[in-house]
Amino acid sequence: MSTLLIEFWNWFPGWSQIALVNLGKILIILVPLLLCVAYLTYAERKIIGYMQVRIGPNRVGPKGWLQPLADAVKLLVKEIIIPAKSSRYLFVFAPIMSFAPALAAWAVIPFTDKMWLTNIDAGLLYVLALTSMGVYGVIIAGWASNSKYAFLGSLRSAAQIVAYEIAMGFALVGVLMAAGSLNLREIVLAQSGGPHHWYLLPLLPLFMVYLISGVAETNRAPFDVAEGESEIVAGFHVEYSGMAFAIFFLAEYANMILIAALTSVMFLGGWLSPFEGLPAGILATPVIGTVLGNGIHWLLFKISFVLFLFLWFRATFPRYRYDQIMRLGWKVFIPVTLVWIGVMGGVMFLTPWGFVFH
Amino acid sequence: MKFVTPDMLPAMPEIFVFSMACAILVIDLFLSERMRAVSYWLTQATLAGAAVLTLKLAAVAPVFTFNGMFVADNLADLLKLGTYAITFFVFAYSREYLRDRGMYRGEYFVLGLFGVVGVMVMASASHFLTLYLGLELMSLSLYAMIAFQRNSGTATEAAMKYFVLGAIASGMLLYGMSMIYGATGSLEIAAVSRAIGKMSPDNIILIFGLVFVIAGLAFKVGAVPFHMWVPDVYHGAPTAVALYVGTAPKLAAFALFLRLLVGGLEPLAGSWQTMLIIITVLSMAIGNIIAIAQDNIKRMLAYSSISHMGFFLLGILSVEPNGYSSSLFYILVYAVMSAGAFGMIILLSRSGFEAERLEDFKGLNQRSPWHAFLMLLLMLSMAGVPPTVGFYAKLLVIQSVIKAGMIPLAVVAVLFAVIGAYYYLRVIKLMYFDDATEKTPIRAGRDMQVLLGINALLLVGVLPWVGTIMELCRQAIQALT
Amino acid sequence: MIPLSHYLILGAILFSLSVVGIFLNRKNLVILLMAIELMLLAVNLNFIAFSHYLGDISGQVFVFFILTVAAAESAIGLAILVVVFRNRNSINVEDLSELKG
Amino acid sequence: MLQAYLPILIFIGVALVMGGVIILAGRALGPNRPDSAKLSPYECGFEAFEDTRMKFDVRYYLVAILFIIFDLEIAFLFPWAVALQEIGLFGFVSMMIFLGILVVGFIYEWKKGALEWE
Amino acid sequence: MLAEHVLSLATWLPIFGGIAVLATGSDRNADYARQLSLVVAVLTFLVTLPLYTGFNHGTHAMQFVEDYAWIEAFSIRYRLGIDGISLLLILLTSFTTVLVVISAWKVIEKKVAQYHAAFLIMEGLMIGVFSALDGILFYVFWEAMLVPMFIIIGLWGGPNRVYATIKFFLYTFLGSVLMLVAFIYLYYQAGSFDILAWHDTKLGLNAQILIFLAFLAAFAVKVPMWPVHTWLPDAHVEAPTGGSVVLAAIMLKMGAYGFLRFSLPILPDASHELAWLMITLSLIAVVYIGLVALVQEDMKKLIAYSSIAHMGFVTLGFFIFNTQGIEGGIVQMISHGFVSGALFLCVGVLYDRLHSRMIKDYGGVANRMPVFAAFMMLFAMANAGLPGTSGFVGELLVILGAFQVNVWYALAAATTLVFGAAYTLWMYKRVIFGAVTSDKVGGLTDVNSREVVFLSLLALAVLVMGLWPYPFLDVMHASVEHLLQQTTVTKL
Repeated sequence: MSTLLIEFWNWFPGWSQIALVNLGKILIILVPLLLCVAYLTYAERKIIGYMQVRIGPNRVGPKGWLQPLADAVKLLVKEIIIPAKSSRYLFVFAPIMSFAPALAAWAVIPFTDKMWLTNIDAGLLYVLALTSMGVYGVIIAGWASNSKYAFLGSLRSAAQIVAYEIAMGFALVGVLMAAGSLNLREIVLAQSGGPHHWYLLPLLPLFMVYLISGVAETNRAPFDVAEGESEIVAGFHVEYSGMAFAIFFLAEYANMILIAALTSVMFLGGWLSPFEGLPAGILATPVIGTVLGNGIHWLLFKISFVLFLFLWFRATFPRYRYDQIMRLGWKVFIPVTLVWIGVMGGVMFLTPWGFVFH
Repeated sequence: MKFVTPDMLPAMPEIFVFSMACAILVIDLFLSERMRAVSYWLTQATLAGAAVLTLKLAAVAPVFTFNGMFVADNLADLLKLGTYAITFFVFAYSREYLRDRGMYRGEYFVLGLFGVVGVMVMASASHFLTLYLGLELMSLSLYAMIAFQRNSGTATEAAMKYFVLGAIASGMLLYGMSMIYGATGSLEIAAVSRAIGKMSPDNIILIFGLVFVIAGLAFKVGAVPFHMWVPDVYHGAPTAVALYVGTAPKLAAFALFLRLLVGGLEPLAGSWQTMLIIITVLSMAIGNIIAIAQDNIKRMLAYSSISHMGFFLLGILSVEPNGYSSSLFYILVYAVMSAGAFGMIILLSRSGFEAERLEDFKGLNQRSPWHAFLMLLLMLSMAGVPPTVGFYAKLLVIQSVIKAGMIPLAVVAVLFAVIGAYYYLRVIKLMYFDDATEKTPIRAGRDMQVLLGINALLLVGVLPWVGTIMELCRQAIQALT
Repeated sequence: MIPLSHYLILGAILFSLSVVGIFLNRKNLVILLMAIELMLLAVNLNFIAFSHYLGDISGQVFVFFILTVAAAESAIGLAILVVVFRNRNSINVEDLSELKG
Repeated sequence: MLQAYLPILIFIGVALVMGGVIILAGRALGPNRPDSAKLSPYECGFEAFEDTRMKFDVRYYLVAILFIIFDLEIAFLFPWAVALQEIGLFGFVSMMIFLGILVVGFIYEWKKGALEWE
Repeated sequence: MLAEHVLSLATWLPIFGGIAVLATGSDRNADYARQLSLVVAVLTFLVTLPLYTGFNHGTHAMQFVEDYAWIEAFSIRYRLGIDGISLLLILLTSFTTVLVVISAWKVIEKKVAQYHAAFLIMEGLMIGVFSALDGILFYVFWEAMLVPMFIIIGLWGGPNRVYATIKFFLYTFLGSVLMLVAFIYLYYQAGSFDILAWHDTKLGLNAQILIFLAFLAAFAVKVPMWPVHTWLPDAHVEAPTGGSVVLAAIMLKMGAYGFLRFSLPILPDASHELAWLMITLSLIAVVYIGLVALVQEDMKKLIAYSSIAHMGFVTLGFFIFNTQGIEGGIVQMISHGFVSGALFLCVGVLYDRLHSRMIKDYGGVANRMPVFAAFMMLFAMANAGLPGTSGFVGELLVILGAFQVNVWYALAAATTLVFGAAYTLWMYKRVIFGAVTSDKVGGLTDVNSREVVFLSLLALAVLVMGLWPYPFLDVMHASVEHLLQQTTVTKL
């Protein structure tokens, strides 16, 4: 049987073997990811519901577990309206444009020390490039809709995203200074040695800037002015319906997960266990060792935690005014990051405490 | 790799001016409207300080620093000193103009200083990168300065045109540089020159690059056929800015030509000489002939600048140190003349009135014989009539061409000089022979009047020392080789 | 290995495209700005290709600076564009015709 | 070395295709009965008065311009940060000077009100 | 000290004097301006006198030489010096300027300071031209002179002055820039801008001919020779009296001086080669322009054309290459300086009274202005070349010289005696004699003392030179001989 399979496998030409292997790996990443996205929406409703002392969705399936599927099916059979005056191709292309990068960025996320799709040296640059692409989807959507609300929403959203992107970039510079590499795997490895080595602590200001910028980048509450229902209806995707709308929706949640993953990788030590440095004996213990040792579960846990923060923010904070958002981005975050970069460099080169950042 | 701190000392003037520009930018933010003069005086003090620094650090032999990207030599020092002096006058002339038009803001001076830094960097560039950075620093400052008068349609239009064409010029220059880099494998000008020396001058990539470099340079200096922006910019920009555009950047143009064409591509001189001859003749012809048809004096000065660029190139295309020093002298003289001419326009302008038309000069001799006389000197100098120093400038470039054996070119040049004399004479004619339509007495600050007087009188006053200045130019060029 | 000439030809094509874009475009100033960017990108391509094939890093350093300058340039270009639009209510290239003579 | 990027390429392709497939699925499964009211842009129930590609606040341009500038600073900072250990104090001081100049510009913007959104 | 710098003094005294006059400012101080400029003019004349008294008649070498470094990079030096040829021209210049200042005393009423300053500055520049021994220095003085003249004609000239003055400027400018090119070429052949060094520089025939043509462009315009003479009548007609005087008496001489100082000694072979051209042009000027002069209605224009004809005589004298010819030419230059200046002053005297230069507006002036008529008679005679006047000496010498070369040249030249007499005396007759034709003429008053002063000074000069030309011929003899010598030695 196995020989037959191998023979069958070898029957494929070399390039398609590589392609198939990669496709397989990609599917292994994508399918759980999409499921997570779907259930993140459920989790959001549930968690916020509980926070607001409501129950949240509980009709479809046991405790509402099938709610995301129901949503999907509902959206699937809705009409996709393409407004008459819109730019048709751009209109259709926009959601894809915002959705694809949020997925593709996962190509370089290291899940454990050994588990990744690809391990490139410019990983962080790639991630940064792809997350920046998302803004095009927003702008194109606003432009292509040919509707005032959509247009204004897209402009607001774009301005906000680019403003926070700078702060985000500066925050990453701190990480790079500490890690000395753009390779995400090496960034995680540079944090090994226990939770106090995670960049969360030495780079606390940058972590906060990054996290909050991440919230703003994804247009999440309390920075969701771009789709603020009470102000400009639904922002850039007001003209979208059916699956086209669903893709924007998915993109937002996929982006959230991505940001959470990046936060975990860069500030929370990725797959590293908080119990590093335990005696080898404990780690060798079958189940406990696996749980307490490094592993993908820690990464997933951290991602979940950050996602929880996202939801928590939404439940807690009122929406910012637009000028407040811009002020926060330009006048608080950028100075903070700049100062912290200077402080880091100064401490590293001019004081004996440089080890703090290594 | 070990990184050593480079020797900053030779670049001290640049560092100083740049730091001061930044400081003034910030200081100006915190000044009230009444205290605006502080920015102005700080700017002038910066120029003076830079002059002192440059003189103190004046190089005996060329000093290279920043890994051979920056060179401090006599030529650089001379160009820098010239730039300080010229911009000093420019700022002094501009002050009242700006104040009358509500443009008296620190940005003008700060941008001006950044432009000066750009010129300085170009003057000291010994690497394509520094050359390019200096060029862009200057150009970007100029773009912004031209658009400075935000509510003026013409100014912004001029800025847009200048921006687009300037950017194209940079692009062409860079494209040419990339080709030369590819052919020689180096970006350092001296190394490029050495590499080309070892190659066949017919190398197709080199020639390809050369063509683009020349086109880019011609664009930047505004030589025909890449001159379209010059009249529009001079015309459209506020006079104070046109004054700036017409002076200091010309010195930079010289640096650009000398560092790039002479320093780097002299082994290819056989090729670029021909191109420059065509550009030169066209510039002199079109500049001088179209200038005759202008009734706006700023436009006229623009075309005159095109023709002056043609004359200036005469020295470069002689391909010998004598020619280069002639060009250097020419460009210094031109900057002084240009500053004076624009200064005169500013002097005649007042709030709500721009003395831009030639007619505004009518009967100036009746209104103010002194100023008419100064303008007379300026115009004669531009026309190259002895005894003004403009004549010596023309004499030098023409002698360099003759020395290079291109007598027909010299004859063409002098003939165009005669044609050019016509429109300068027309200004004199308007000033002296026509009756004034405008009776308002000329009001201008004492400092501006004095400076303008010095500026114009310089054109005859330096005669006894004109040999010394030429000698300075000659030494500056000689020190290069 | 892709031969150097391919890069150069691509660079030349991009460069020509940008020049054509600048000189044929009579409608929109923004397109002009984009064409200028394209021109600089063509140059960058050249530099990187040469740098790679020469094994000399300085070409890439140059590209870095060109990128920065290009950004500054487009920033100023956009700023000028905005003031032009405010004065003219148009970003049509053909409307830039007040200065003639 | 470039082979490490192949999965990325495939991933991007898959992501794009997936987006396209989802939309096509929606198109195929959903109804398609357009009418003029449905196809008109969303605007308070009235017909739109004017074209939507209207003038908008100049501050958006300002943000775009500032973004270009700052984003490029980051482009400089990234390689610097990565190589910081090798270039040492000299590299650090150089970048601090660079950032200092940037800060001058930043102060300027701040004071000039370019960062206000009122 | 002063003796060593006599030439510099003569050059710069009027220039700085002119600037001082300019500084007196507006017309409120007009009298100061007049007095100051008279002082400066007289002083300058006095300064130039030692040039004659101290002049060594026996040598052709340059005298009163001053030589200082100026622009070392191109071995351009501040080098002044005179020989017998330039000496007389300098004296003529300083003498004429005094007259011009006096003549303008009451006539010029607006912008007095500028007017006088322009003339004084021009005087300095003209002396500079005649004494410069460095090519560039020469050129600087030569060109700089255009500017005050441009302004004189343009500001105080007649109705068509702007056209005339721009034409004047551009013509002369065009001519001289070509000369500049030739100078620079010579510099590279000789290694310096020293004019005397150029005299000894070897040059190929082609180069010589090209340089000759370049020089010709400059000098012929200035002289002016046919066919580039057209600016002169315009300029003369439009210029104020003083301007016409200086133009005719001195500036025209500079072209001729240029031939002597540059063309002949530097380019002997080309001069011989192209002598036919020069002689032809000269004869055309003499004959054809003489005829043109006959039909002029405007007195100034008539004198202008007569000047062209006379200058044709001068150039003819130069290009027949013998002592009589050249000396005659020089004497003719000096004499013409006096005579044409005097005639223009006479016209000026009339013009100041009637504001017309048209011959037909006058007639019977002798009835009202007998003294004036007498003076003008003398000058008219001199212009016609009557024996006893200065005009005769030069013309005779030139005709004698021409006779030695070619009898036809001499005959053609001699026609000038006929034409000269015809147009001058005919004009004189129409203006001065006959009955008083109009009320205006009837209201004329005779010359006042100021006018008598300058007219009699000129009359004296004309007579002295006509009756006793020896002092004039003697100073130039050595220099002319040397010059002839230079023209006979080939440089090929």
